[in-house]
Amino acid sequence: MSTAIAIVVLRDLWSSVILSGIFSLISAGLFVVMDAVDVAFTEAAVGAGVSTVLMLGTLALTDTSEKRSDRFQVLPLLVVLLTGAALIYSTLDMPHYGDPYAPIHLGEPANTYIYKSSNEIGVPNIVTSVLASYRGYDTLGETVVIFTAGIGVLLLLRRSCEMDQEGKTCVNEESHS
Amino acid sequence: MPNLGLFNYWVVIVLMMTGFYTVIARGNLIKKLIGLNVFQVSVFMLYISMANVKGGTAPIIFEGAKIYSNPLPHVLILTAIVVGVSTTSLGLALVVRIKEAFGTIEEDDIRRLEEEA
Amino acid sequence: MIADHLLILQVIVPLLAAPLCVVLRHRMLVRLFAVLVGWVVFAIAIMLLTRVLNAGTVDYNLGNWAVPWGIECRLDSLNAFVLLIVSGIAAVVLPFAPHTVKDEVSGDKQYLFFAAFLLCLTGLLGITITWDIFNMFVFLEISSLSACALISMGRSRRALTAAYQYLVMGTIGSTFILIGIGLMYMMTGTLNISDLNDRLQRLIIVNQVPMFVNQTRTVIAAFAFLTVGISIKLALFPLHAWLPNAYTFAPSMVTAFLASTATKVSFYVLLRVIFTVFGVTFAFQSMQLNTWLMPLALVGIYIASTVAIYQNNVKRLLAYSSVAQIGYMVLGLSFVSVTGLTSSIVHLFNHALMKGGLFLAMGCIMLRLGSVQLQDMKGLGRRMPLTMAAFVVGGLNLIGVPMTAGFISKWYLILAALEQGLWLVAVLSLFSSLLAVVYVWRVVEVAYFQEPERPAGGELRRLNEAPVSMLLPTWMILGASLVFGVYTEFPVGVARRAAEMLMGVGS
Amino acid sequence: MISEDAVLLSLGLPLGAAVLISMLGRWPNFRETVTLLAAACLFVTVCTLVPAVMADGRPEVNLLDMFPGLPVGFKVEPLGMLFALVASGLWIVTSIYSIGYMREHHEQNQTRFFVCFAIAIAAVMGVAFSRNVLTLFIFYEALTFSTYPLVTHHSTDKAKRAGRIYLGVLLSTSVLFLLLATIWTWHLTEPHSLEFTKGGLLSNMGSDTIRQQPWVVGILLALFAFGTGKAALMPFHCWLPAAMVAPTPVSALLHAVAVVKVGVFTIMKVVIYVFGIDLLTDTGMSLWLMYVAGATIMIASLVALTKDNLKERLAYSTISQLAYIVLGVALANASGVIGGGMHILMHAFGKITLFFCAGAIMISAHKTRVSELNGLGRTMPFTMAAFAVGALSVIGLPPLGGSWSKWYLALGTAEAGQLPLLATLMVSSLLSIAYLMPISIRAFFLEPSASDVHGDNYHVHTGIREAPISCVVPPCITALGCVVLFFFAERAYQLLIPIVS
Amino acid sequence: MKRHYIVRVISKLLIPCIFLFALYVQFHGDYGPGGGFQAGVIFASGIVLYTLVVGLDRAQQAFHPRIIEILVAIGVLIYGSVGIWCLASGGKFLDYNALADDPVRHPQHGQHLGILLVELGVGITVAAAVVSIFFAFVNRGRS
Repeated sequence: MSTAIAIVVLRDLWSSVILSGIFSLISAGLFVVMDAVDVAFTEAAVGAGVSTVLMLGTLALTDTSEKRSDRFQVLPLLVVLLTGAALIYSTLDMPHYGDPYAPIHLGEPANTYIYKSSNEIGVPNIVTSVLASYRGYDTLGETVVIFTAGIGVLLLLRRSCEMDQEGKTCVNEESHS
Repeated sequence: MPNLGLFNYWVVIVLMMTGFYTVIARGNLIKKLIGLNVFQVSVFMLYISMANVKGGTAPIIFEGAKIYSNPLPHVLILTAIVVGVSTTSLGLALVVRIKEAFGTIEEDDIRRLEEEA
Repeated sequence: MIADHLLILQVIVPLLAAPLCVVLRHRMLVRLFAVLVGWVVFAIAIMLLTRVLNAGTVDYNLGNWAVPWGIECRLDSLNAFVLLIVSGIAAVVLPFAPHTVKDEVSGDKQYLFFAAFLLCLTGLLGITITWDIFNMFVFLEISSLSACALISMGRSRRALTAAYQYLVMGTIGSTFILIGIGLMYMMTGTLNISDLNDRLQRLIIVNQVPMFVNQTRTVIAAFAFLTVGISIKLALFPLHAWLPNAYTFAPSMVTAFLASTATKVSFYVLLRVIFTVFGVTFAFQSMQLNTWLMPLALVGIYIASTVAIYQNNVKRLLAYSSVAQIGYMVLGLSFVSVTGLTSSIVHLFNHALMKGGLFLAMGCIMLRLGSVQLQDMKGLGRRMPLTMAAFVVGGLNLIGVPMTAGFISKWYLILAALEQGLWLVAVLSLFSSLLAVVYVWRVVEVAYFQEPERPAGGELRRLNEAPVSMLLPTWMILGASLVFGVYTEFPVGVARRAAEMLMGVGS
Repeated sequence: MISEDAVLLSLGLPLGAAVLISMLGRWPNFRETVTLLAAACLFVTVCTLVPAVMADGRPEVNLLDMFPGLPVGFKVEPLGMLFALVASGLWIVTSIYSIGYMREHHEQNQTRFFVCFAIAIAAVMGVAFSRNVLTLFIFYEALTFSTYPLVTHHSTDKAKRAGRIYLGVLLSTSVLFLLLATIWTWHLTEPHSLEFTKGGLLSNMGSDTIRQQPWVVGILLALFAFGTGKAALMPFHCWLPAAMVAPTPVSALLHAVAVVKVGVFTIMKVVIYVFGIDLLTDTGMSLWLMYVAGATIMIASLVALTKDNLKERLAYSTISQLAYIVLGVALANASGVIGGGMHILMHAFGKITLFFCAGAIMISAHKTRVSELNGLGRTMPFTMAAFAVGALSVIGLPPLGGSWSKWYLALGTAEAGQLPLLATLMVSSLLSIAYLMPISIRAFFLEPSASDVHGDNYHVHTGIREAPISCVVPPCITALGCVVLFFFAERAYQLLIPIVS
Repeated sequence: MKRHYIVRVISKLLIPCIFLFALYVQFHGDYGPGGGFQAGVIFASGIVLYTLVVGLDRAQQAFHPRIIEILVAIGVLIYGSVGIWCLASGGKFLDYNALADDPVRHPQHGQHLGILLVELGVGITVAAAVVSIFFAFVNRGRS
């Protein structure tokens, strides 16, 4: 949590990027504590790994320190406080942390996932079976998202200096105007 | 003190808002993305903590375990994480291009440049 | 055998077509392939709609897992209609693409461009057919990421910032939606839409007190987060900041496609969440949503139209008018009556047609003239007669002149207002259409009653009319808008059915 | 049945003509031939309908159902019959005139001009025959848009400004009030309907709201009356003087006959067939309309006195004359309505004559101001004679058509016991003498002003110098028409009687 | 990094292990934590490290961008075609039971097969996507 605060405060982008990496790592730890090993695994690999690497890569291409913006906006603060208030408000009727009688633990679909999946799917790791079979369609979507991101980045960053059929010369993105 | 059980949600919410604030208040494009990350990760925490059950174990079936935490949120969050990283990478790519086109990644400067253009 | 799986094929076909584009890579091949896919998807949509109209809703359990364990796709008269719009627009826009894409995206990237386009289509279709709220979120992300990539392909460097803005605001929106989903899931333990609706009315014990799920503060907050999140995606005033830039600087065809589909699908999601998930009683009696939406819509209509009047970039002008038109749809919704919903659903359809057509016309002008600034369009009526004629038709649609589709929407909107006895609203919304007259007529006057000033000394560069492959789609869409302005049985009929279904009356 | 086809034909002819004209743009002579032929055929077609209507037949055609239970279609009834006759008949004369005029003036975009003209006529026919308010509204708007290019024809800044006013006033009134009123009527009727029904739609099928709150009728009437901006009822009259920048044939046919008459015609149709005279007399909700009309009559006449520009003076006289018709309707009694109906006919002939002459003067003597007309009667005897006749008819002196309609109107006011309005009619007739007669007097009895003697128009002394024949014959014909109508007014009366009985 | 021998040697030793671990995660996902996605990321990180060590050019020789790009597509295609295969073999979309030789008595076989393939698809896409994104960034930085 202090990390998060630090991220906001810090102006040097290098350290805030590293910090966000650490933040992901910590949260991964928290996930383990909360019995979400797969998520923790992923978060560690992605948050601490991929994102950080990419961000560092970006920093290498852009500025490394943030300009001090003297303007202090009230509006964002208000929005944030409002949203936070709404969330706190929402918690008041929530089932407590780890409460086994919470709606999501009672009844379907959770129980089937837990007790039937082993013979419906025959895979010990329930997460995997839910991920790949019960909600396989979601995972397909997820894969497509990654694919989209890949395409998007290529569209944006790949240099294209090949001659077109129309004989148009090298299209440099720098020549934006 | 019934609300003790909600304490960890509140922590999550505070985290969320920190991220959210960074997104909408900071002028630096990269910083915005970092904030977005924090925001999303804390939303993930919300999901994961709702999945947890007292005395439960990770939802991997093995002998001697009776109570498992709810696997569904885990799955959802796995997907959400992927979505998050995709967004981040695309955003970063955009930042790089913006830097090339405008020579800065500060919102104010860019806005000024656009007004001139 | 295919017939049973049409519903899922609707999404899978473009979904698999996108990676195939990447594998194919060859420019012409990809273009043809994309067009082909577009029309196949359209055909599927038509078949599905006919089936829904004849045989009622169509269900599809993915992986053959029963609800609530698996993900379900369901098609009723509402989303079948939306499906038709989205796929239809895509089918018309794709043949339009090559000429414009040619001078906006460099040759060796076009296959990526088309792949992204197909992905965007996939996302929108996926959102439309799915009956699982989290799945909706996933496809929402697919569409918005690909849309962001497409927008950033615009010529001007401002396209980049526009795309960034779109990405950030869009992600905030979807994260809000994610929070909303989470809170709702927390209280109900399910993600399937009809299941949610059912469980929201159950009793549960909260802090040792029994109460209905949809009375818990958690669900109320969930409702708020979902509404706000979707409104961002919908560019509902005052959350529309991302839209004008995105539409102005995106490549022509992308603008045409997004303008006539993306916001429509978001509006569909709004309808679905409000009416099918939470239900009329909760949304409008407990939450009083309409008391929020109606003023917002009206203010949005007026401010957006007024801003539109002062734009000199016609694309931006149209973008602001889009914001205003979204206001009309939301206004229709906020009447909470069958007629009101009919009006907004019909307008959803008509506006897709007219805005699509208008932006395609802009594309033609952009191609030939190289600019869509008002002062460059002097005398264009004589230089590009067909294109400008198309623009006029679209403009008349926007104004809502009789015998155009726009008139039908207006008619039902006013009728709905009168049914509710909301005089002021009726008069205001009529008056706002006069603003549309102003901003459309500015363009018409410049194009028809002003002589293009010749460049100093040099002779006026003569323009030839846009290529057929672009004029044809433009006129197809606008022709449709004229036809449906006269033969209204189809759109109005379907819309009314959908509206009755949402309000839970009649069939 | 034959008359159904005739109805469709009377719309199809002008439209077909428009298409042909736009294609024949390169060969002016063919183009003009098409116009003339179309006009002639149209008139004949409309005439074939007369017997059927006289025999209480109501030929009707449906084009399509725009909304469930709300068709777009046509149904000929006496009032519309009369109006269609006037418009189509005068189209022939006008097209002869406009051909000469446009060529003499070497106008630009003549093709566009004739195309729009034909479309406008088609729209007028649509209005005249429309079977319900929706159809009427559709063609009303069509007329607005098709005449816009005619107003901005010269595409000078002045013309464009005029066009803006024209479009602005007509569109905003129609969209804000007329459309609202239409939808409201649809909403108020049980079962929903917009059909023009004998005796009044609202009084037959109006839901309880009507009976419980008569003020609704008042508001609705106001919406309709002000919604038809084309009726140039004050304060929504300013578009008409503005529209005078258009070429004279346009002012002649459209802004003295077709467009403005469409306005008053709409009001008449609505009052007679939507409200029903009885409903209005019972609720007395049309009283205010009488006074608005009366005020318009007076004010417009007074303004006309002050105008020196000939066409503008005529425009204001048109405004006041239109108010006569509205007044007749608002009186909501037989004589009033009949008088109004006849005035559509009579005033049409009179006023178009005046405009023709104005145009002719503009062509040959290049004069647009009243003060320049001294002694013109010597050089342009036929034109000025026709002018005099038309003027007298508009004033309403026997033996000219105008006298009948005024007579019935006066009768109507008397029956309604509205003596102040009766006085208004009298006074305004005097005023009309005051603003029309001087023109003839100057032309015939005054010496040409000195400037002309030495000016370039030396022809003042060189005997007769008329405008081209095709610009002189039409005014003479219409002037003759004024005389003839005095003796055949009976026919019109017979035609109109059914709508009030 | 051409001159830091220690780093190079160590990473040379490390990289194969990383790939091995990635494969383990990929195919052991059914039993322990992990699965296609994590495996993909790890695999990609291996390649990233390799790139850092040997430099971009040699890395791109080893893993040609075009190949990677196609692999991104292939992954999705695998996933989708599994679904289509289910359709073809008479089930619903992604209904793995239909893949089993004997759907009635041993649907698990089908499920196993399906999940395996699907995870493979995910793995390939993720790995390829991450790598190509990384390459894109680095390329941009160089020229």
